[in-house]
Amino acid sequence: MLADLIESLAKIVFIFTVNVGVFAPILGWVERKQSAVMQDRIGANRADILGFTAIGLFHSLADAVKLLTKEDFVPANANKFFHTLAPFIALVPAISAFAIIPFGGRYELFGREINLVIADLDVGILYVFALAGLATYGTVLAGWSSRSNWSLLGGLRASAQMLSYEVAMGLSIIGIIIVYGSLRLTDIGAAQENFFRWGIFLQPVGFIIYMTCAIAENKRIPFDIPEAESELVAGYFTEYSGMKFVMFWMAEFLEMVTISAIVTTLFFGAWHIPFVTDAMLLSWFSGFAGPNGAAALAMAVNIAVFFAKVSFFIWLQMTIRWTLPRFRYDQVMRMCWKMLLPLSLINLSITGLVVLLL
Amino acid sequence: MGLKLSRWTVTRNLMGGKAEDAGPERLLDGSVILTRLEAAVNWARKYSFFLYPFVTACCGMEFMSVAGPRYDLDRFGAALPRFSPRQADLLMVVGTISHKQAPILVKVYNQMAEPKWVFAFGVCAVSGGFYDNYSVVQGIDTLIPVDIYVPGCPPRPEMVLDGLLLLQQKVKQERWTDWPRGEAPVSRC
Amino acid sequence: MELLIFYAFCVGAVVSALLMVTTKRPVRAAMSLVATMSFLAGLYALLNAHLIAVLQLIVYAGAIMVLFLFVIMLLNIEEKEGKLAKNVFFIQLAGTVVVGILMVAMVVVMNKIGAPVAGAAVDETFGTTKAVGWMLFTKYLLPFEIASVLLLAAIVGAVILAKRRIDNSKA
Amino acid sequence: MSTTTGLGQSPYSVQVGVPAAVLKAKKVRRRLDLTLWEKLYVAEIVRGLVITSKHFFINMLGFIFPPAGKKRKVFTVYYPEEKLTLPSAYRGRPVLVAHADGSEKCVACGLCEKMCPAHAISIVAAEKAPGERYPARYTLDLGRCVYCGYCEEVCPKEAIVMSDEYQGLAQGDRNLLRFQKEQLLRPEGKVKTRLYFVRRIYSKWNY
Repeated sequence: MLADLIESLAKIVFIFTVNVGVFAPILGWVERKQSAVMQDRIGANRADILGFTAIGLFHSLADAVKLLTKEDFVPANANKFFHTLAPFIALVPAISAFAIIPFGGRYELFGREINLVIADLDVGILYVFALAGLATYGTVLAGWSSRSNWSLLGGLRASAQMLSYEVAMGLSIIGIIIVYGSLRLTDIGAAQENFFRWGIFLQPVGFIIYMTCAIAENKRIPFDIPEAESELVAGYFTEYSGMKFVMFWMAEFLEMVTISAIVTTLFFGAWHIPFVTDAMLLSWFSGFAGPNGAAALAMAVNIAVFFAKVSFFIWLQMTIRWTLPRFRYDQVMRMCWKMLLPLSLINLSITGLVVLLL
Repeated sequence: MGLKLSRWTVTRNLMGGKAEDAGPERLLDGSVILTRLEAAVNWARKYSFFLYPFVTACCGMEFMSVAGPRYDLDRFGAALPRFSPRQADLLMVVGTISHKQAPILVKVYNQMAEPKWVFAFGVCAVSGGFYDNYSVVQGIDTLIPVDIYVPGCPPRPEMVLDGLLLLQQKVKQERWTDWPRGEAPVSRC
Repeated sequence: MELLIFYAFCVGAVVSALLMVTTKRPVRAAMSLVATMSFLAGLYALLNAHLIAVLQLIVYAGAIMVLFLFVIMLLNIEEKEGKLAKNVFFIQLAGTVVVGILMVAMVVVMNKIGAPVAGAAVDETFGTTKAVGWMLFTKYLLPFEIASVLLLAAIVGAVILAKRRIDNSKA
Repeated sequence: MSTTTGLGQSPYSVQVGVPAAVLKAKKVRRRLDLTLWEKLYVAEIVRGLVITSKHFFINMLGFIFPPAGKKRKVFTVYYPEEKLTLPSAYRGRPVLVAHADGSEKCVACGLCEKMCPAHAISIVAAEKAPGERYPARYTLDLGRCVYCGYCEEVCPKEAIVMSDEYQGLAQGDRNLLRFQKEQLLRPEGKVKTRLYFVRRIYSKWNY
């Protein structure tokens, strides 16, 4: 009992540190620096501590400190309770969605079977969709409670967009679920041990639809109409300043990490290295590290591989964000209901047929 | 604590009220901890300006060139334009401000959250430039407090960067007792 | 531990449901309903019915309530005093009578059916997605399809209502 | 109908004298019909992503292994450390030209003051000796100056020219932008190239 508690606590602390402590602040820097490098410029590099600039990494720190000490503003006519609540509602699902994502395999360590996932739920991926549905409230409430026309329009657009894309996103995933026959993400991860059984080879269309829908769900740039700067000042968080504004930002970054993790788990072999199975890793390491050391090393390799893949997809999302221009609102809606939804339905039925026939 | 800013009530938590009733901070002015903290916060503020580009005229082109890859405003940490005044720190007034536009500018200034700075970009914003006539505001400092004046019609990107460096120097030496700066001196125009 | 969580969820569900009924502001009522749904989802999860819990969150809290909020926000419904405020006493009386009758009926029905067996044995697969899906597509296929036909009718009706255009030629 | 434009014709009625074939503009297809491949959109997005990521990787390589001797791909000017030399045609802030002994060339005729569209110049004239005028005070409000160069063009004594100076002009106080004669004076050697340039371009118009 106690050991279970310690194990799950350790996993929660690990994921929380990686997400909130490492990814959230660094992604702010990555976004700036990557856009700079892509646009043939230098990017932030002046902030220094004792003459040490760390390639502009301290600019993230400067931003954080500045926003913490910035005036926290609530408009006079706003609904104060919901105005304060909204950023939290936006942030919490983004953090807690990581609970079901496996970042490594199942290993025997000191006689305990350790499964590198916080909660190995039977409903698996559906949990992420549930949380994505709840994340809508953050934006909707933020838009409504500010009592500003820009915010309200942003909130309405956000809710419409997120609801619509949730449908196509859900349907795009079902193909993968049919193929692997499980909703449990650990099962799906374990099934991709063989390189040629990776989700991207079995469900390429599903991957494209999921990626599109996930970026739309995250409201990042080709789909950032809820916060379209040229139309709606800053959309649903127009009236937010200081730390609350940063919480929306952080939620966006964390959701990006979650999307990358899900894509990695479902389509790109989770924690597996191509052509290397977990058993092979164990047998290699047990040659010099003993059974426990081998398990620990294999775990470390798994985690490293998983986060390397996650980093790649974060890079990909950043590249998409700094390459494509924004869609119009009607284009976004048309794309969802007239392209992605039928496409995912076709994909789903073809997958079902093939699985049935084989 | 609330301070009435035209129609918005502003809550202040960290800034500690108006400048005149900041007694304890004045007493502790020389204290080590407060100065160190102040220095750290000022360091952060100086490298993290979120701009509000209030672009009304041809200087906007030069503003784009400053922000673009050639001169790259992002090097100084001032690259993120926020089009909501709540989130912006630095109000860049770029271009001619006519009397019709003056109330809008004042409103935007008043809507900005503390701490805030104002940057007069180009001759028209500094003094009205050669629009010495009935319709143009003769310098935005007749409406709102301005921190940095950058002359030029339009200014070279280097001049703007000079101004930004000067503003960084100014922010570095600021005291918490300088804040909040509050309402624009002209609230109706 | 589980009991504690159960009671916390129960209290939360009841309180937020009461809040939903008593508050006069539409958005607050909607958000209270969302909270109720979430607490109910928690209760389902405690009952080992993970799929139902998640579906509760996705469908009710995630989709339907967002649409409610959407409508409330679009129409910008203000807080209003009810028109029926004059006849409050009679309404309260009527409400009490109706609730009383319902309670009595419920007690009668429950006596007839018999209380659920405490601690009924459930096997491993109870409440899993596979088990629920199997039941849904074999034993309960007909009710499932009938429900879907009902939804289809609702969708068609919605489309017809939304499609209605003002025809100038007839007017 | 003649085939050439005559000198007497207005430049706006050029169409009269030009054959119709010359004027025929290339037809711009505003509504491009996308091919099916382009309509699929995914391939085109990938093409765009390839372009941007090509820049990304080339620049990253350039950062990690700076190419020796070659010009760097990233063409950002590191301003406070790295400064551009501007061509002599560039109109920086106006300066007064000084004689070798440090006295100004300006004779306070007031032409620049009259000419200045922004009313940036104000001169208080005085006499050194009978008949020999000089500006007792020469104020140039850089907060108004629009760098048009009319003062330089109109000056009969080559006493005011546009220099290549652009640094240190940003100020925290508008009054500091009001430059006095002492701040404006520059020795003739410093603005020599600009003086030659001015003579060359204005001589073309036979002033």
